[in-house]
Amino acid sequence: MKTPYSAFSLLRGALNGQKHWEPAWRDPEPRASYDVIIIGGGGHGLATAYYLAKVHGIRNVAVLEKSWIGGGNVGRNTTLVRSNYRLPQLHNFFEFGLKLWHGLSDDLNYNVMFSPRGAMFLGHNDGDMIKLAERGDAMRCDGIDAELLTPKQIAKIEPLLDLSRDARFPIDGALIQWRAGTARHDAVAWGYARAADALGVDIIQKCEVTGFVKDGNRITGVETTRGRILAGRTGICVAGHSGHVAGLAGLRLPIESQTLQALVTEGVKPMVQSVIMSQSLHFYVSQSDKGGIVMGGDPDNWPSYARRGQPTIKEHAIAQAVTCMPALSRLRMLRTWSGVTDMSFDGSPIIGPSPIDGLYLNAGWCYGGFKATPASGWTYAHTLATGKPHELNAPFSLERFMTGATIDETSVGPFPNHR
Amino acid sequence: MIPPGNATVTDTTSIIALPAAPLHALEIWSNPVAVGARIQKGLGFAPPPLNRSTGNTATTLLRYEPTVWLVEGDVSVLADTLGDDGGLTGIGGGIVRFRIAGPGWRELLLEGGVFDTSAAAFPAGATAATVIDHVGVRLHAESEDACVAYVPASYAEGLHHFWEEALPLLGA
Amino acid sequence: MYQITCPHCGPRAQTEFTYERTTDSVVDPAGDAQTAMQALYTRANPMGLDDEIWRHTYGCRAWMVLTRHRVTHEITAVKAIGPEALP
Amino acid sequence: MSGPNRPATGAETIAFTFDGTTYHARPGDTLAAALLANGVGLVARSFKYHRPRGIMTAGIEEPNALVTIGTGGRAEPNTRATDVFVYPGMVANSQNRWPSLAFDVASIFGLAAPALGAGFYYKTFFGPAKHWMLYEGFIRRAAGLGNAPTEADPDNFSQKAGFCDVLVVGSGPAGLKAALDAAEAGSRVMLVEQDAVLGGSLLRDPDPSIDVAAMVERIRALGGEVLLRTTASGYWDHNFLTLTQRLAEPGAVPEHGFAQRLWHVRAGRVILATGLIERPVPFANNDHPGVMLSQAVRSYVRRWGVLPGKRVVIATNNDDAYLTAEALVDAGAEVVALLDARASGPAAPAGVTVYHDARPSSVTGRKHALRKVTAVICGSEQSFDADLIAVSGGFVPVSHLHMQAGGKLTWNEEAQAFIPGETPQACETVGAALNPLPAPAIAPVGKAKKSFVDFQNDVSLADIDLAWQEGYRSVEHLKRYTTLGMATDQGKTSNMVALSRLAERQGVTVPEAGLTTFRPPYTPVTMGLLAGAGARNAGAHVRRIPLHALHAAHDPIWQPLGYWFRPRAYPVNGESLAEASLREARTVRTLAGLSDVSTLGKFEVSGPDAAALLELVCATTVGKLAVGRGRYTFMCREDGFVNDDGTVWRLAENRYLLTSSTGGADRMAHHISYVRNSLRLDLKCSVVNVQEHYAGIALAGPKARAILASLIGAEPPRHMGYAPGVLAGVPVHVLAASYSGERAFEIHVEATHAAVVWHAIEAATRVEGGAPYGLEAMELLRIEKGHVVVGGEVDGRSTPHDLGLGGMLNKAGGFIGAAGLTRPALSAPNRNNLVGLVSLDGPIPEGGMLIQRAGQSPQGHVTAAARRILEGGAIALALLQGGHKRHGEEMIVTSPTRGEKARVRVTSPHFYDPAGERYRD
Repeated sequence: MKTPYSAFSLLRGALNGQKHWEPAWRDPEPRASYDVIIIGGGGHGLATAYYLAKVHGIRNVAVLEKSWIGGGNVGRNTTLVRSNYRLPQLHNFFEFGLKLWHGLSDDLNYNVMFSPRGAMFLGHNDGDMIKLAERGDAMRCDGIDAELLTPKQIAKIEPLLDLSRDARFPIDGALIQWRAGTARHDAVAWGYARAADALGVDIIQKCEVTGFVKDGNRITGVETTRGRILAGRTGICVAGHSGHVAGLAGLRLPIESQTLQALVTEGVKPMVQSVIMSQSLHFYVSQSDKGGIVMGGDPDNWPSYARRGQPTIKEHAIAQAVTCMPALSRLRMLRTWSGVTDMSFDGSPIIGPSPIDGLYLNAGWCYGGFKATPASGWTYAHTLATGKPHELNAPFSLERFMTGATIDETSVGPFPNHR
Repeated sequence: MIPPGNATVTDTTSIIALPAAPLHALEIWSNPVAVGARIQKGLGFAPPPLNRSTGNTATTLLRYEPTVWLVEGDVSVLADTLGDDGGLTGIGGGIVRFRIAGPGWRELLLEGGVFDTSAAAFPAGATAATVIDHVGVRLHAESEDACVAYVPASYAEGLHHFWEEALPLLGA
Repeated sequence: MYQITCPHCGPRAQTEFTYERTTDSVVDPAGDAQTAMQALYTRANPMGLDDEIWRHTYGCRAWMVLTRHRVTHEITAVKAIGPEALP
Repeated sequence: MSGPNRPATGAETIAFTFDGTTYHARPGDTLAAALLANGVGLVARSFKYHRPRGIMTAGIEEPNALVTIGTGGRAEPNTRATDVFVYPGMVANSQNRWPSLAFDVASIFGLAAPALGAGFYYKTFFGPAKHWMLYEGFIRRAAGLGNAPTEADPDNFSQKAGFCDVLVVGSGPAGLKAALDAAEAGSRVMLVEQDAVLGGSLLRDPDPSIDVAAMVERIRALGGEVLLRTTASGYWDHNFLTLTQRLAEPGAVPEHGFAQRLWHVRAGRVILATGLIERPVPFANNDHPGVMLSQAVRSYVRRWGVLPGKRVVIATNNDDAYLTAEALVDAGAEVVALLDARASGPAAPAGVTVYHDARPSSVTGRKHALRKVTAVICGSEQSFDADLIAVSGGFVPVSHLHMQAGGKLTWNEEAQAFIPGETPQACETVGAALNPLPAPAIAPVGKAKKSFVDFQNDVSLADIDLAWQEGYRSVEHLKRYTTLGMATDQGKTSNMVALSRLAERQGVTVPEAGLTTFRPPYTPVTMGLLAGAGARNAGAHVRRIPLHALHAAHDPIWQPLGYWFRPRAYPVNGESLAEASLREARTVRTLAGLSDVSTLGKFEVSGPDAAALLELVCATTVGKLAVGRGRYTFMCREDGFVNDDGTVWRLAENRYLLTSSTGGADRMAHHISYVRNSLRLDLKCSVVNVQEHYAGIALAGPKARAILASLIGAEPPRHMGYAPGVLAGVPVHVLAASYSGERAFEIHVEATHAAVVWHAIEAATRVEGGAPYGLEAMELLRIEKGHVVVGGEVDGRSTPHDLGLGGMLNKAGGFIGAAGLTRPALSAPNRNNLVGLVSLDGPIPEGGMLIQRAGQSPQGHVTAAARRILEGGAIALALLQGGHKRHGEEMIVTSPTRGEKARVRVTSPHFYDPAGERYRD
């Protein structure tokens, strides 16, 4: 067993130069076969492996990561955690995850720094306020916390917002979810990796899947850069690269990959308390524990895997953020990066069996995957363990696009770039 | 609306809102070569190629699109030449024309822009449609000293203010 | 920020253009429903070249097919689409 | 480092303040040069352990000397003292210390350092999330360096396009030559330099054979553009670069109101002449004030005539530091020792003792000034009294832009450095960056815990070792676990030192260990600059309707709708919004009212195939209309859901006018163009967007027909009829369309002549007791009539059948969306259907949830709520599961977020004149 993390063990380390800490995860050679293979060593893949081992007792599991764990979208997002969605299939799914978030650090014995500091949507006109009340009422009726705020209440939480009546986009109010907030993204990947490794899961880095092993209409394993590995069930879990990996199995998914840019400013003393988003504008802002303002906006609306954004798209989101919070103007952007988002054609994820036996899909997270990590891991583990979807991910089947049972939160329709 | 004729002159580069003029969209949807010839006979000049402009005292054709010309001035002759191969539609009510005149007009149009307005890339007589400060505009380099910008009316006041604010920066 | 060589206007900045869809996701309104839904809801989404329909929205408003690489962003071919036009 | 370090020469000086004390600088001084000249050693406190920090470098790579410059809305926190040029009255303040810079309470964290190694926070602070937030509060207050200003930024920022054949980055000898050669060859050249003076390394090591001024004059004469204080910060696709230019120093008042300019440059070719950054040397307390980079010391001596120290030790692994020794001796300082880690080196400079196989192990100081340097020479320790140590651990070629451009790096073993290699874009590197001096690796000898690698984030060699021990072995894991290279200098002085340590622990060569990713920007960029003028209008101008000025005269309540602003109501003598809109609605029901509908989407479609095109875009028939007739219509997306609606009118044999929603206008313009110019090239027709060409005036009410007849001198068209006319001498289109449920008309007139037409209609309407009405009254009218609105009932998730429009679908099919509608779920029994709700008690909350019993999951929601206009009672439109079959059922509308509730009965959505008698004359 690994030395458990605790304040006491840290103090003990102060005396021995921290020499007693073991590696957080092993670096094993891949075995010939496993009960379950998960393709993708990001947050969702590692969480799935952990819950397979912990909840279903299935430990003969391998997570295959083409480069280093946590290097994909889990390492590139803006760390928001919330469940304030309008449609019930979505807010019930994310609420299940939010409950897991609230106990995650203790469950993993790894502080993921989940900080429920509140996440609010600003409303800039009557239309926005009605939409926010509708979203909040839908959540409250399903037992999820949501509260409307007046401009005065907003000022107490975020005094630097421009609450003047002659602002270009006046702030009429907001809908806040106090139990929502942020978490340290790297710690989520590393926490799940350490806990899964401790239960016997093999985490195999520098191992890229280059093809599938097929036996009739059944997938029996994968070809990788470190040789062939067989498996009873294989779960794709590669977020932005879903289209590419599913393509190796001959599948054409209802997904196009888009670049989502994010940025962080130089660290400053606390100035933003909660997570600020907008019902009709396209930006979101929060402040990290190191003092950097973390910001993002809409994806670049054309397909790309390059993880390199188009600068003026980001400039438009910044313009809206600076208009709403003028104090941001003289801060400096320290770094900007991009994730690859697998934009599904109704904006909701796809978690369940694929049309090919033995192959399962976890994809279509668009720009909202980080907050779903625990719920995605739990439900995908259930699906891989039982072969059938959990009640929470049953609506998110691949077939829904052909049957017409699409779940379209932003009601944009089948083209993610037609925003 | 912008009262026509008001102009601010700053070190000789000025932005003047021009009075409304008859503007039409001329589109040829069939037999383009034949219609082109009929127009040449009717007006005495052939419809200009893309991103060029041609005209006489009564009518000027400015081409921004493959199958559509912006027509400034009289359209009666044109209407007779189209037959069933094309159509004319009035669009003047939705456009405000600004003449940007003086030595700094090429530099001013780079502000908030993405299109190269240097003399080499945008010579006198040329037309070009582009986006400036998030607004779709159509430009016509009338001469070395002036350019006319066709701005959607709803954005006219906002863009006029944007250009005015940027005037002091010319040559900075 | 790509430079896209519009067939009519020459090299222009990407902010004048809009991405519409891939050529294999064009839905023929006269076709059968099954083929239409396959076109609408399945994509290759390759990590390589694909044929895409774009429009020079803030320029000559014309449509075109770009053959574009989704990792390197290289544009290897541009083909105009549109009704017959006077040169 | 006490007392002035630059002899006064009586030349002109500039007064500025640092932490309230006034000092004097010389023109051309950076804040760092001026502070060093005035003997100020302590300038800042580090991020994690609040250790005292001085000035280490002379350039943008400075990790320590960060200050806040300026006051009020112009204050810029975290500004590098080495990257701001002093101007009269400049205000500079230290950061991240309480109560003062000299005595900072938080520096006690240093004592807990043994327990606070890399990643300690992952191993503790467990318990419920609320507990973590308690600890987090302390961490956040201690973290972060400067304070953000609280006031709005008074200045504006410019964004400008730039085009050139050759863009040269860096004005050192190589950059100047490249720019001049290109200009002489007739290319259009841009030369950018981040410093305030051209010359780059020449400012430190002058070369009389290079006449910088003459070269620049020639470049400019040939039409080249030379930009100072301009950084090439981002390299994007297809040789597109973003440059950030300071038009005024941080905190200074710009003369023309613009503080900075962002260039968006498309370059034919890019030449990177970005030079080198000197590499520090790890030893114990190497972050102490008085530890500086060797070339930086040489710059302060040669460029600014400042002696950063009087008794100097030099530590190096390469020949360059010998030049610093010479410069110091020339300037009258004493070089106590030159420690060369190598077995042998160049001849000792005059008056300097050189020690070989010598490397620094630690330094100590008193009252934040350096006192003693201890070194290990041929294996044994030796100490030297010194007030400055100038170090050089080799040189790192600046390859950030080359890497952003997608370039590759090659490893130079002799210089222990990565050199820019080939690149997929038209970009090459020239000058010093290609051939750094040989500089063998030095094994550090100081205590690992105190040997700092990332100075700003307090990351030591021990932290790197701990990360390796705990399995964080990829270079990206190392960076994120230790936060190495994540500070404001982004690892410019730390990445290579850390990489060498990691490679050593992994037992591989440095190139095999790999590098982290180079991300824009090269140096941090002001957010207001990226916002540009957009900060004033959030990147979106207000869109003015044609009659804006005329409405403004009535002083209406304005309603934002996208970027438009439209009159919401015209209150008179102190009416509230509700009172005004009810009066206006009653006036329309009983007399007549006029309203501005100019922002509707409008398209004039002409040609033989006009009807064929419209029957693709619209889901109803169109071709059946006779000339002079119109109809309501709606449009579907390809997935079958309704996403817009409007009316279509046959103006002439081959000319139709289509109207659509304000919110969907731009989307519809794009969609129709896609259908006409990409999908069906065979169609012979023209589609022209006339949204802004026509102003639209709605005239509605029982007296509307008579009022219009008097105005146009003819019998107005009957309901859903069209006729051209002349009103107040202006040609108009008269469409007999009704949204309010009354007999009504839309008068469309060329926008430039709209005012005279509005005035004529308003006057005639007022004679009959009518008045203008706004959007709020329009809502009351259309809800009572049961008309759907895009963005309300038309929510992008409803089918025509859901909205009660199934009967209008074009039976021949072939319209866009027909295929999508065949999917089974779109005709499932329990879909959300449009219904009406009549309240059995108070007002119905708009957006509220429809439930059968308390505590139940919602079965629908209210899309629009209003009151009956003439009689009392609250009504609403809603989408309800299986609603078409639930008329008469009693339900509850609940809004927990507003604490409102209402009992309702489900009805048809058409409350007012379902049969349409009001339309008949």
